[in-house]
Amino acid sequence: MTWLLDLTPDEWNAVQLSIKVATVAMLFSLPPGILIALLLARGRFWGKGFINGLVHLPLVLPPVVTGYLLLLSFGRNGPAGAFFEHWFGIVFSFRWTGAALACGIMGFPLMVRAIRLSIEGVDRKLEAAAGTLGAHPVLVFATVTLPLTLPGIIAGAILSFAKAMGEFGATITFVSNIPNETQTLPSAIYTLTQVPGGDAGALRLTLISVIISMVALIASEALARRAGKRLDSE
Amino acid sequence: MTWLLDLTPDEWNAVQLSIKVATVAMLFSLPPGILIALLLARGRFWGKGFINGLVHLPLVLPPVVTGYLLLLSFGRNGPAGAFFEHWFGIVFSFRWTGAALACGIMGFPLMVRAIRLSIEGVDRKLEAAAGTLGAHPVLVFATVTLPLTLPGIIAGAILSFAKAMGEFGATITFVSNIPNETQTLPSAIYTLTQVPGGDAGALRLTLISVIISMVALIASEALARRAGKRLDSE
Amino acid sequence: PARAADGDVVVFAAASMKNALDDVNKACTPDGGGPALISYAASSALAKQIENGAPADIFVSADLAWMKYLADKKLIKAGTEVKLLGNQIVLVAPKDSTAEAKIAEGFDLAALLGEGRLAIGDVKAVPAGKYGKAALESLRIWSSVEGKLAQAENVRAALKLVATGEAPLGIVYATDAVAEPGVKVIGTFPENSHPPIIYPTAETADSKNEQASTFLKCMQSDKARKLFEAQGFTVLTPATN
Amino acid sequence: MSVSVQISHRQGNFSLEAGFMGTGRLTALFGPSGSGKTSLINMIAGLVKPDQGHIEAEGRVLLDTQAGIFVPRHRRRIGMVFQDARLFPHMSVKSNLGYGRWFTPTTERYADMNSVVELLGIGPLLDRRPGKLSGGEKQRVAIGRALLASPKLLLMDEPLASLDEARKAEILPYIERLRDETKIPIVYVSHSIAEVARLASDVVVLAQGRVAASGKTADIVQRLDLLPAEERGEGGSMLETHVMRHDEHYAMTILGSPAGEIRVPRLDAAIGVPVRIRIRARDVMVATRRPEGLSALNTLAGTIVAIEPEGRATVEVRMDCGGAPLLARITEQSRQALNLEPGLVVFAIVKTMSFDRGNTGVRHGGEVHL
Amino acid sequence: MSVSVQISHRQGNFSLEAGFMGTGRLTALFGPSGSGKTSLINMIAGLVKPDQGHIEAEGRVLLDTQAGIFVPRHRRRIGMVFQDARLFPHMSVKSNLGYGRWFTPTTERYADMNSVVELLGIGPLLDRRPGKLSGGEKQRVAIGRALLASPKLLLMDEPLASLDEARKAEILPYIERLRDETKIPIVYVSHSIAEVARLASDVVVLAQGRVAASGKTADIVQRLDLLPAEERGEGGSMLETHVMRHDEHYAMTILGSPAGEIRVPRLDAAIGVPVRIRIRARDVMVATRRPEGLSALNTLAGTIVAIEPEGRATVEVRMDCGGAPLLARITEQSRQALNLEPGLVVFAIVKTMSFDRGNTGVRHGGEVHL
Ligand SMILES: Nc1ncnc2c1ncn2[C@@H]1O[C@H](COP(=O)(O)OP(=O)(O)OP(=O)(O)O)[C@@H](O)[C@H]1O
Ligand SMILES: Nc1ncnc2c1ncn2[C@@H]1O[C@H](COP(=O)(O)OP(=O)(O)OP(=O)(O)O)[C@@H](O)[C@H]1O
Ligand SMILES: [Mg+2]
Ligand SMILES: [Mg+2]
Repeated sequence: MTWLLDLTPDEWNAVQLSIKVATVAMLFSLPPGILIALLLARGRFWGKGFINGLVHLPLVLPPVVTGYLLLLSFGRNGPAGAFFEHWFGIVFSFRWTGAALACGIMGFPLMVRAIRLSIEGVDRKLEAAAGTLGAHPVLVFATVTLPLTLPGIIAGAILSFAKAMGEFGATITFVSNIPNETQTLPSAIYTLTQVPGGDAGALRLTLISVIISMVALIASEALARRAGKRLDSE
Repeated sequence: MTWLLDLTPDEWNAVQLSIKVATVAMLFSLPPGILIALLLARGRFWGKGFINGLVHLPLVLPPVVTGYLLLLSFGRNGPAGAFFEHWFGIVFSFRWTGAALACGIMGFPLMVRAIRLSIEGVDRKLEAAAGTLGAHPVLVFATVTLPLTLPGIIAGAILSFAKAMGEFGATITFVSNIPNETQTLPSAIYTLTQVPGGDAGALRLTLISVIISMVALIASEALARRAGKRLDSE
Repeated sequence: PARAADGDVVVFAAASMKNALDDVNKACTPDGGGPALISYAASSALAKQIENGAPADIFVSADLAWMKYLADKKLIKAGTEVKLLGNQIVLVAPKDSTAEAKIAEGFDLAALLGEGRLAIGDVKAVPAGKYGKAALESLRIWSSVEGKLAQAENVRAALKLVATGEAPLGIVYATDAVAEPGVKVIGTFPENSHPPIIYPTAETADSKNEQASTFLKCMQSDKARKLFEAQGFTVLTPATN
Repeated sequence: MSVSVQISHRQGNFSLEAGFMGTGRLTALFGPSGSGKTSLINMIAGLVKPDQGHIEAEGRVLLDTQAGIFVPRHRRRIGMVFQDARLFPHMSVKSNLGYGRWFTPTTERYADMNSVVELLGIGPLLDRRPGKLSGGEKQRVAIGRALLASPKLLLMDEPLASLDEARKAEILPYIERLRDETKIPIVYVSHSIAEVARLASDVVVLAQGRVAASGKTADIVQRLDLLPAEERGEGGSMLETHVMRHDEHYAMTILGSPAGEIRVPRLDAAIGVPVRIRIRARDVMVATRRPEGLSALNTLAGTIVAIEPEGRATVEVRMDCGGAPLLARITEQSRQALNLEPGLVVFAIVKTMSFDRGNTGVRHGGEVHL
Repeated sequence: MSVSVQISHRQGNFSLEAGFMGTGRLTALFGPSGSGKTSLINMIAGLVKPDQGHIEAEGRVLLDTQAGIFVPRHRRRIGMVFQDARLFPHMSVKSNLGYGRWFTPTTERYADMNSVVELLGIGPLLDRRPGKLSGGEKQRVAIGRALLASPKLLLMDEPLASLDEARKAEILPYIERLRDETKIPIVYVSHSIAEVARLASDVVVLAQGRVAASGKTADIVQRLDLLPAEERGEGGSMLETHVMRHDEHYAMTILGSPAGEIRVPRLDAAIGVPVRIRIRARDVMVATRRPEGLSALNTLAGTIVAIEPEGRATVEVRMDCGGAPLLARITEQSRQALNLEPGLVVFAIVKTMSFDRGNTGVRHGGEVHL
């Protein structure tokens, strides 16, 4: 095990950064992910197809293209970038926040799909029952739909996290590969594969990344099992 | 529109190849995808966690790493490659089949998750009912579980297809970028983004790729709606 | 505002230079302007990032084209561009290969390949691929192997194709071939068969960091020269002090 | 204390054109499978928006398609017991029960968790998930959940169908108390004449989406022709009586009625309390002379008003006993043997045992403490 | 023609320790909500594997935990009607009905689609999806689905609970024919004594997971103490009779029994066919002299065997009428008034109208053509 954990400070930073980026990407995409999934599952409005397409875009586009589009729109000179900096004081360009944004967006279609599938599986008769008991639609959603969607939310979250642990094309294109700020594990791995003799190092970092993801995966499965057990045989 | 469709023969080939690769990747991952999803959703066996981890691996690993692993195992000298060539006469290395394999594997976790979520949502009481009516478990699966899982299968298929339309890292690493054989749209787009001044061409191909995916997406939504309508208000 | 860590010099460098540049960075610390923060990625990505306001002080490109791309947009500090390093391209084969070749005009590369493919960086996008194509053209064998290429995303991937035996031959940088135990060099392309392989470097126009020029200088120093040469590069700048 | 419904709606091949005014406290919807009972109740609850219609409960307009009024379901303050229980699978029984309370203003809560739980016998189930309950247990929890929302209108869709008689007998009095002591109107779907006769003040008979008959329970229950053939034995007359005295020795209660005194098993009701009794037509014998040496205790003198043949074997004898209508169902053979004709003075004989709990409904009054 | 079950199983806090031998054609499982009826039936169907037990049907061992035998559900050839209908939501009603046929060898199919559809009145629903059916419609389709699998053992879990009386009355004879003409044993869960008495050859009374009583229906139905208080009026005696002749003029059938002749509404059965009748205890009057001028047609002479008090108000009078046991439920007051004592010769009086369709069960014979 020592060889596995015998990391340079930069590598350590990359590990920590990756966990941070993946966690933030996952957490921050959850609320919009749930919202969009709900819209797509239940909504009937003009432009639904467009939103659906937009959500899937990061899946379809080569990551480099996504990264480049992010650079153009969320970069220092991009309109979205200026907007966020002005109104929220959030800067994405060449910051770890940008890496999180890129990872979140790359994992977004996966998350939305999982949650949407789960929402579509919820028995609307239960929602009707909650409505007759006096719960406002928003509360019906929070107390009935959402808990019953939990398996999908957990699946979506873990997909988003795992994707973030592996995402590299969009990230490196958008926020580059600056140690300690935007150099996530996959970026570090990429760099190592680009130089002679880097394979062992790349392998080591890959293993670390896999281990982190597997721990997250196992945790998510346990969570989902608990959520599922509660519905058992109903 | 003319500028959009005014493609060089190589680009046309890339478009056709991409559709072929994505379709084959999707179709061929469906049976194992359904099987693995079933195992993960229902099975209780030793090593389930391992299989689950394995399925998620392509999501976690940087695509380059996945491509490299494919090269090692399914390449001309890899054990799996030799096996397939010997027993089935299928060669992956530098063939479009290899591109399809890479795309299928990259999309596999997405497909499995969607199908698994849907399987977990199926009311097992219905399966019990089918069993009492004399249906063998395999037939119960085919006549009850599978149809009820349709929304998930459609979602999984479209995710796999879309992913294949955008996948490039693992493909190019595994089977290179041979025009007319393994140069899919994303590979072509990538090449263009690497040349100063190639942006316009990249944009054009990206648009084509997006259009193809959106058509597939819309078709899948329509299919899913039909499948869903049949269960309406139950 | 997006400057990384307080006042460190930020270098955007082609990924293939990581080994050498990491060593140089150490050597240039503390009195050579280091330690610099070095972001390694594809030259294309780095150039576009600089175009979009990346906080880079120094750009090290793997070819002249992306440097020119920035220079044309006035994003390079005038007069700071230096042609720093040079390299060679070689023909490699898997280490247990029996293939032999004498690289000269018209040599029968196609026959050497047989049914196999020639691994090479993308001939339109990857610098090593572009040089390789130029060399094959000037040796008048391009047309005979054009259909037998396996173009890779980058030169490292091409090398891997050869190392795993997937491709019987490949064209890669000498620097890469040296360190890969899975391949052996069976010939070097003559210098005059392709445009000179040059890694240019320059300060960006937006750089405000005074240490940047110090670091740039340090990259051209003797101690740096040794480190670059140890990785197989040829240093193009004249020796200083 | 009123519900008024007027609906016109199509779903698939089924068209529902129904309306009724429930001016009493409990309106029963009665009708064969597929006649539109659940559909109607869903519209009252706001789960289905009818093509056209007007629904009013207790003076509140819940729906008026012409005026464009549609009060959303969560503001209707309705307690609905679904035909399928529809418990929340992710909550414990306890949370299911408490769900509606969250949305009820504290001042308007009248249902108490403990007494409802005790009444329904679901105390041991509180920590369970609905998935692990038996069919009847689920239904009981569903009833509790609706009650505990302290609704202003209670809709019950065959709430007792999956319960055994003992359980039914326990819950029925509770529904009676709800009906009488709280002032919530109840709309109650049932297949059982016995339940309807006991509970309902008004009955609406549905058939194929249309109202076949509606009115006061006593009137409807007498009209045996409205009932399906198999249920006619269950039909009969309703007598409004009051408690005259109790006979503690024999554990009986003597009810006063226009037809005379009627002895029933001891009721738990004070002197003077109104009691409604149902006398099934098939439980009534007719005699031309006052019988002797017979175990039946209730003999009511009356005059035959009408005799209606019903099939070849059976006739219905309508009597007037001191102003109260009474219905007997006897064989044609007996009619001929006894020479029964309208105008004849006869004795109606009813066993005390016919008045089991299912057939006596005590009318409660005053404020309720559930 | 037999089912034998011996089970020991725990689920949560509930332990089921039950066993019975159903040697007759239809075994009824009777018991309050939560007593374990569904659990037991699930084990017979192979849906739940009990901790320990042995189940045999028609000589086939379906389960023997000791011998390690567990026949999987799909090889048990069982038709199960679930308490919740469990229709396949993705199939039309027609496909639901036809589902089991696929898995039945052609030679063993005895149920015919058309006649089942007609019987259940689901013809107009065939192209619908289950999601768009009413509660009762769903249940009818579920019954049809189980029948059409041509099972060798039919398990029915409260199949008629959500049906109206008219529908019930239509389906009950069909179940009788199934019971008598096909040789499939039936296990039938019900809350209704009337259903049980009419259909069952054997009754198993469950209470809290234990068998409280089991035996021939006639024996169990007489033991009023086994019934919940509210159901005792429904209890009574079962008489095995046969058709003696028909009285076409009055549309009656005269049944011969050890107790004497009994007149019931015209039955559709040939002379000599055995008919089982249930005489509810509360429908029987006792007289000390043969009554005259009374509409009741059936007067059976007998001797009082025993008088059992039941509460303070009520007594049960057990009579022997020519060898046939007869049970009457009368008030203590009447008993004292008439001086009833064991040994006294009395007349039991039963109205013909008490024998409605719910209380007469014709025993069919021969081969069935459904
Ligand atoms: N999965 C389970 N885990 C624990 N307890 C259970 C489970 N399923 C049922 N029970 C309990 O077992 C008992 C018997 O349930 P069962 O469904 O057999 O009752 P039942 O006799 O069919 O009742 P009903 O007439 O209400 O349908 C009930 O008390 C129920 O709460
Ligand atoms: N969503 C729907 N689309 C089309 N027809 C429907 C739909 N829901 C119900 N129906 C039909 O409307 C009719 C009335 O249904 P409803 O559920 O109101 O009956 P019900 O009186 O409650 O019957 P039950 O006593 O069987 O529950 C039925 O014939 C049913 O098939
Ligand atoms: Mg209904
Ligand atoms: Mg049950």
